[in-house]
Amino acid sequence: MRQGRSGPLHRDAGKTYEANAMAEAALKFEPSAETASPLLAVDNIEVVYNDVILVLRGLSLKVPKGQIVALLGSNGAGKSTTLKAISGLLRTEDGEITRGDVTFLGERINGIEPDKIVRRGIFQVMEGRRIIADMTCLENLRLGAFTRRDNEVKSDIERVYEYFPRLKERTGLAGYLSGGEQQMLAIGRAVMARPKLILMDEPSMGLSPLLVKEVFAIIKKLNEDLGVTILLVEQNARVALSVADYGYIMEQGKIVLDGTADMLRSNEDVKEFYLGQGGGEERKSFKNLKSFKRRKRWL
Amino acid sequence: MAIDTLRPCGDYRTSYKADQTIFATRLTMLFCVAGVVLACFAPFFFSRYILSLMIQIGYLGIAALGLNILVGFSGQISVGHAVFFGFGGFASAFLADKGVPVPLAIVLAGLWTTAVGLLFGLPAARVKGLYLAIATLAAQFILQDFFVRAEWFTGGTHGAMAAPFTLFGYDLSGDDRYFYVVLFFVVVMYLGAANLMRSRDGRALIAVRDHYLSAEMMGVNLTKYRTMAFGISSFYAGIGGALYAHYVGFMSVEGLDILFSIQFLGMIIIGGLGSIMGSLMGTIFMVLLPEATGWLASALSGSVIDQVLHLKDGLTYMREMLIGLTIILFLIFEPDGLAHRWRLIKAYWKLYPFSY
Amino acid sequence: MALPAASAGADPGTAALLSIEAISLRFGGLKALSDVSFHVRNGELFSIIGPNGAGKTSMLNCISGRYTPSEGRVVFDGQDVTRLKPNRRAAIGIGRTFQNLALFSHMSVLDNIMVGRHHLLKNNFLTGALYWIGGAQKEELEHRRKVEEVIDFLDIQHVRKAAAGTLSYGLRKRVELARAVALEPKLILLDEPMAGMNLEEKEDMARYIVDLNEEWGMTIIMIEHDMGVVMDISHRVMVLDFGRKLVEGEPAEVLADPHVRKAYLGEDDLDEAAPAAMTA
Amino acid sequence: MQSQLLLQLIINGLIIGTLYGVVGMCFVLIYKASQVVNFAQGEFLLIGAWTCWWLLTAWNIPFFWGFLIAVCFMMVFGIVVQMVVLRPLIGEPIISVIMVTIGMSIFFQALMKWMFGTFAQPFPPIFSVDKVNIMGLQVQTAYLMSTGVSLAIMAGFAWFFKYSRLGLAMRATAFSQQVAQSLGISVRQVFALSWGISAAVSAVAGVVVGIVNGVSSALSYFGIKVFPAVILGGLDSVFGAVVGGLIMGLLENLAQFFDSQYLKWGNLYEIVPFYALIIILMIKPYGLFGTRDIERV
Amino acid sequence: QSINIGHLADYSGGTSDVGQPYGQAIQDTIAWINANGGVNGKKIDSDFNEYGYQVPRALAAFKKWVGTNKVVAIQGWGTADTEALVGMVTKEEIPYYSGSYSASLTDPKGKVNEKSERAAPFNFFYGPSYSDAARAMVKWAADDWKAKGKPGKPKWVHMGANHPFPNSPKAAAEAYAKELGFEVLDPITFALTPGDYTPQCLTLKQSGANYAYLGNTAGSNISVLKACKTAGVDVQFFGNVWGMDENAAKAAGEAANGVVFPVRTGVTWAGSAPGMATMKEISKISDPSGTAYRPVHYLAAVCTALYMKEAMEWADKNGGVTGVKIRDGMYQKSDWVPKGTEGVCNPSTWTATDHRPTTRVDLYRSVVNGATDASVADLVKSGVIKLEKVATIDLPRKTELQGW
Ligand SMILES: Nc1ncnc2c1ncn2[C@@H]1O[C@H](COP(=O)(O)OP(=O)(O)OP(=O)(O)O)[C@@H](O)[C@H]1O
Ligand SMILES: Nc1ncnc2c1ncn2[C@@H]1O[C@H](COP(=O)(O)OP(=O)(O)OP(=O)(O)O)[C@@H](O)[C@H]1O
Ligand SMILES: [Mg+2]
Ligand SMILES: [Mg+2]
Repeated sequence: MRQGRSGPLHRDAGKTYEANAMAEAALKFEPSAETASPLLAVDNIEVVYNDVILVLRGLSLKVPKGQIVALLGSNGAGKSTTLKAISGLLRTEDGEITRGDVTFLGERINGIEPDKIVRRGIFQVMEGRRIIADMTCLENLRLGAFTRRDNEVKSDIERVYEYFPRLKERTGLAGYLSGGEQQMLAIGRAVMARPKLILMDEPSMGLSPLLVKEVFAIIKKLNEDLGVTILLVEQNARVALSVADYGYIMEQGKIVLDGTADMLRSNEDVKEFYLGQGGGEERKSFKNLKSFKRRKRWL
Repeated sequence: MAIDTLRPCGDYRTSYKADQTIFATRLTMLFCVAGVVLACFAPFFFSRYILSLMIQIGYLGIAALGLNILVGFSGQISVGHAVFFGFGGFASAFLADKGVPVPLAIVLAGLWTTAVGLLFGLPAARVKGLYLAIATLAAQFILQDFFVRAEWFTGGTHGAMAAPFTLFGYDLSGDDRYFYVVLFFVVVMYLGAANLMRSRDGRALIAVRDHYLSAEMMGVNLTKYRTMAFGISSFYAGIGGALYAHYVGFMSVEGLDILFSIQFLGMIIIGGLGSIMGSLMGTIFMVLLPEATGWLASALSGSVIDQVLHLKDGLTYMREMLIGLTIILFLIFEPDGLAHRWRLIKAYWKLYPFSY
Repeated sequence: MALPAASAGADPGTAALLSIEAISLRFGGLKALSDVSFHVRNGELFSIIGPNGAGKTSMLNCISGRYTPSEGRVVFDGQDVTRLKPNRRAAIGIGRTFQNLALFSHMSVLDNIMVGRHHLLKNNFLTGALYWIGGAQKEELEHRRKVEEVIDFLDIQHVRKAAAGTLSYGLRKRVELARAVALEPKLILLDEPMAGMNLEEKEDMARYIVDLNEEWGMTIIMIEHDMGVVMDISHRVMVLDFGRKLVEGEPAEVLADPHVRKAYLGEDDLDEAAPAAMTA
Repeated sequence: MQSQLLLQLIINGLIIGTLYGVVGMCFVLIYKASQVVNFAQGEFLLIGAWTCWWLLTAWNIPFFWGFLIAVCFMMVFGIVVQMVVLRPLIGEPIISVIMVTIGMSIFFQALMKWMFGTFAQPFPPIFSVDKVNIMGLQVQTAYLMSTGVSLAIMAGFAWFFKYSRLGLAMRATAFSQQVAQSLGISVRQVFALSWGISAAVSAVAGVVVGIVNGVSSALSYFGIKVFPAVILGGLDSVFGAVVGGLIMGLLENLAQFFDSQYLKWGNLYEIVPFYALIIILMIKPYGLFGTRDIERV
Repeated sequence: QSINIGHLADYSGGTSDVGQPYGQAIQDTIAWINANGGVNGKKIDSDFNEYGYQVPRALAAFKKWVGTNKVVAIQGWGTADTEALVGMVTKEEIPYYSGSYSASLTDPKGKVNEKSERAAPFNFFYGPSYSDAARAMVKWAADDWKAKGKPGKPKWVHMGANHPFPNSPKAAAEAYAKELGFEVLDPITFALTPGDYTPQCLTLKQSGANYAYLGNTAGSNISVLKACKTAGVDVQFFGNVWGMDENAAKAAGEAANGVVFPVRTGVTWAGSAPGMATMKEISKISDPSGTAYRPVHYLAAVCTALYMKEAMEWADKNGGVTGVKIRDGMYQKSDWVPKGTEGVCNPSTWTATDHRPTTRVDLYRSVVNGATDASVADLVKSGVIKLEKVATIDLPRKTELQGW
């Protein structure tokens, strides 16, 4: 590849700061006791796209039952890939887990068809909403409950409408909903599925501030009311950490930092690079950024 | 990281010009040039049978490339390519009959076919996807019907004679000589397509395919490019058909049916949609497949297996089945076509011994 | 693309580059926009905010020609463009990015950006196919140079040969911006350019947008939900709600508007409504 | 005399039209679930027809049972084909899958010729009266049977897609296999189901055409004939397929009328449907009842 | 030492219903020749090529034969491949025996009259050309009309697809029909594939035609016959040589009753003639049990192959088995009947200026009485299906009628 000014994604191996590496070591947290019997455990997985592109390089994480775990990281770090590896949707994109295990409720689930994984209780809210454009909202919601055979579907639909009253008014095709409305619908679908674990890929993307708050409140509520465990991928680290119990930070296909939400929130690097509280508590203005910023890298 | 970004170490481009070449690497270019040079010597080494297969690959390959421009690059499926191929053949035969020198007739036939293609491409302004595909099915039947009716043009159901290819009085119609004619056209047409795809209009075609809404807002006139794709595609089909006509010396409606159109589709899908060299690879595959199964069948006939199982006629059917089966298996294992596999192999070797 | 003189940038000019005159847009029974008017001055960085489904994207679509308003006029650069086809609008200087990525996913990043220059290029299928003969090569290379400037500016050198579809979300957004910039538009429309980005990337993106506005002299209309960004970099803000214009004005005064708080930011948020609000 | 001819042609058009409609539905079914146009549809008809023929002639099974077994066999056959051939292709480019169906058509065409020979074979006499008079038109009993069966099948499909859970799942799968899977829909099952039903319904059509014209490989051309009908109605509309079929049947017959009485053009009946197709698509790019793509940016 | 020939056959394509028995017969005959002394002791080595009725594949086979196998003759097949190869076989000087009997192949010099389009000096076939057969049927129709003593002008209509094969004899038959006082109606088109042809039949009925010529191959003819029977059309149908045979009669059932069509051999498989012994022996090559019923095309193909064999024998004795010599061998005899086929292969004559093997046409009528749900062999044995000879028409061998 041509050598050029390096962007945030592809850094030259030589630029690793040793000092950082040492600081890192100090930052590692002891795994909490709860993770002993997690609902979901991802153990040292390696994921390859198209047989040649290595994206995840030995990633491990644990999601304890009943918790909200946040997975943070920059663009292209492989967050979505991680979720897809768990839900099995990877293979529909020519991706493959070449090493490592994903265990859910003590059973190995990698290699299982995605629909069977859903039946086992893992539901992914995909990046970019992916609602079914040529169906109505109601039909989309009903499909969310596809794997269910009980007769509480109706009341759950009402519950979704309670969460997102706006959806009830939209009777047309879901494809014509605005971006935010589609996001609500996507989350609503997850509610309908009543899974044990929801994998959420950037639920706040494209939502207005008010709705972001609402959505996260609902996520919290889902977690508290229904006891759903949630693995949350988010760019909006501040909000994510405010609802999460535990957090992981990943870079270039690896976990570089993890800890309880509180610990992460008080970590200086996280503060600077994910929460935007460089140095002091005051947020920097977007207007006056220097062209040459220092970039924090853990790798 | 996309596979396309892989480039061997030490291959630094120092100017934009060097970076905008048709060939991804110097090696690829060497391969292609060497291939053409080697091909020049083919008539000295190969039997007429092999040569005729190569000629067939040549003219079908040109037409297939045209279809790939339409289907692979601009994303509009056509199931009527054979009639444009046929139109080129008839037009060239017609023009040559009227006294136009054959080389010129071939080119004019291409242009004439372009005009017809543009006409049948008009629905593309409004109709999309499979709906458009079936609209091209209409072109298939309407033109087929036209061929048998337009006696003045095609000789009606009798068909038309096509004059042999001569250039400045030299007769270039035997396999060993006509081979060079076809080779010349193949090189020119393939270079043309490669150039097109790296310049403005080619990019616009692909843009329309990938995301026509945003293409439009980037200033690309959808109607123009959708229709134009039909024109260009027909031009290639026309040239291919004209080459065919002067090779065989005769042109008839028979054989220009939907099965032939579907074979063209087979070529580009197997070769790889949206790949220029893939069109040629797919053509090679589709031309050689029946031959190869034929060899297999004749090798089998009379063999022990044959005697034990009393295959006899079964063998000919098994051969057809094998053709079908090969297509099926091929696509199951290589749904993105030969060109894709080729790219992966290249990527693999570049990264060797680090396979990831 | 030669860097424009600095004089073009900095403070917003006074002439209206774009005037939206009483636009309404209907989809069947739904009124996505009702009677919205506003003006965007030359050199201005104008933001549109509003709850989801308020009609922000629809407004951009009316400007860029994807939708034709049922009533009202769109005047750009003194010309009524209400019924102009989108590709013509691109040619007269309106570029845009999309809320849901709309890259040409199988093309390389370079080619994606080159498509942005479509209307600036002159070679056609004939000269293109001949390439070396008809001057197409020369032209392509000239424009390639300009594209490289954009690539440099947006820091995407390392992926210029990658197929756009394989990039990560954030990079794709940046490539989209590059493609719009390559168009050399007078007005650039950005639909949630920072959605799905982390802080660091938002900072980068904000810097690009500010640079485009200040140094390249482009007029910008931006839709964005990140209040921090909107407050910091825009000159003026308009709020849409249920297809209607709620308020329009300086960022600070808009933010202080109680209706805006209620409809958009959430009432309880008074404490966080300081510039740092809702920033990730 | 002329008006009598016209009337008869219209009746015939309607009867043949329903047959087109049924075959059209087979396309729609597979298309709805997988966005694949099955080019081997004609061969499905053929296999169904041969199976029934074989049961009737080699085993002397009464028609009703032979017919039923053939339909069930085709259901299984469709599912097996789907499992063996199409399952590995889930998630691959649609066009490759379409090409695979073309490969299948080549394969089965040859296989059928090998198994049953190249000659057309007649069905043994099935109905005690082989034709019925409808307003002066003599109609084959088999066509009447097909019209009846078709109408029943059509009604069933309409219900299926509108109300059943699986119908919804099928539509979701058609929209995006990835999304469907993420919702817990087994794309394999949906495909198996649609191919199974489609093949079974094809068998019905195949047997009817076989009874009327004898069974031979050429019967598979019926598959291509219904393309325009399906497109006319809208690829993803069951109702559209039926209407498209009826229109095509009528058009062919009316074209024949005008051609023979006035125009003397020759084979108008063969190409008029295609002219009509282009005109209708220019006015309604998604056929008469097809849903238009949602295009939002 | 062996003689190389090529053999194109269609077992899997659009004309496989007749292509299969025809091709089988060629293979059987060659095997039989080889087993019985060959061509003056030389074996015929035939390269069999099943081309599925696809021109490109025929083309490839041809190139292989001229380039690699150095064949001296080709047993070809359909209209499409034959027409496409006319120029090439002429150039390569390889006799080409086709299953296509288009009259345009009968003019070796080209332009014998203004209607003959081109020269085909190396094309041969056995049997009356499509045009002559059709003329014979017109003649028969005229006689029939007279015999029945019906008033007025009889009406003739050509039916078939607008394609080279069905159209080949159209002009000839219509011209002749006009000459004999027929009213010639507008042709009725129907495709080459089976389908619903009720509309065509209703039109036919309404047009009041008395004699209808079906130009297509069997598959679609069956559909028309059946549809017309249902519609109650009362017309005398004629079939092309490839349009009617025992299998088609079986498939069409009683709808095929009464169809008149040309048969190229003196007898059918059920008939008896001295030459039938040879035929049965040849048939045993692929059917050792000797029970198979062979349709008319089988016999015709055997004759075709045997003419080629005897021409080769002449060539062998007169300077070597080359394409040109084989062609010359074809010109050596008149009223030629291959040895051992007496009463089966009809006397034929080829000359350097006229490749019409014969202008005498045997017309048969297919008789079907009863259900046809048994094997053809049984049906013929039980008399449910019969092919009765109805007339032998001798057409004048005029140059004006050659080549179209
Ligand atoms: N289908 C694919 N084929 C090839 N490469 C892919 C594919 N999908 C993702 N990648 C690559 O894998 C890497 C990780 O992508 P992923 O989508 O998981 O990132 P992410 O962390 O979710 O980023 P974002 O925050 O932008 O969504 C990226 O470099 C991307 O280019
Ligand atoms: N093509 C269309 N057909 C029907 N309704 C539409 C169409 N486009 C938009 N709408 C409707 O118009 C309203 C405004 O949509 P728009 O996309 O402009 O919202 P937005 O302000 O961009 O919201 P968001 O912030 O969620 O993206 C929505 O209710 C949407 O459902
Ligand atoms: Mg992601
Ligand atoms: Mg929007």
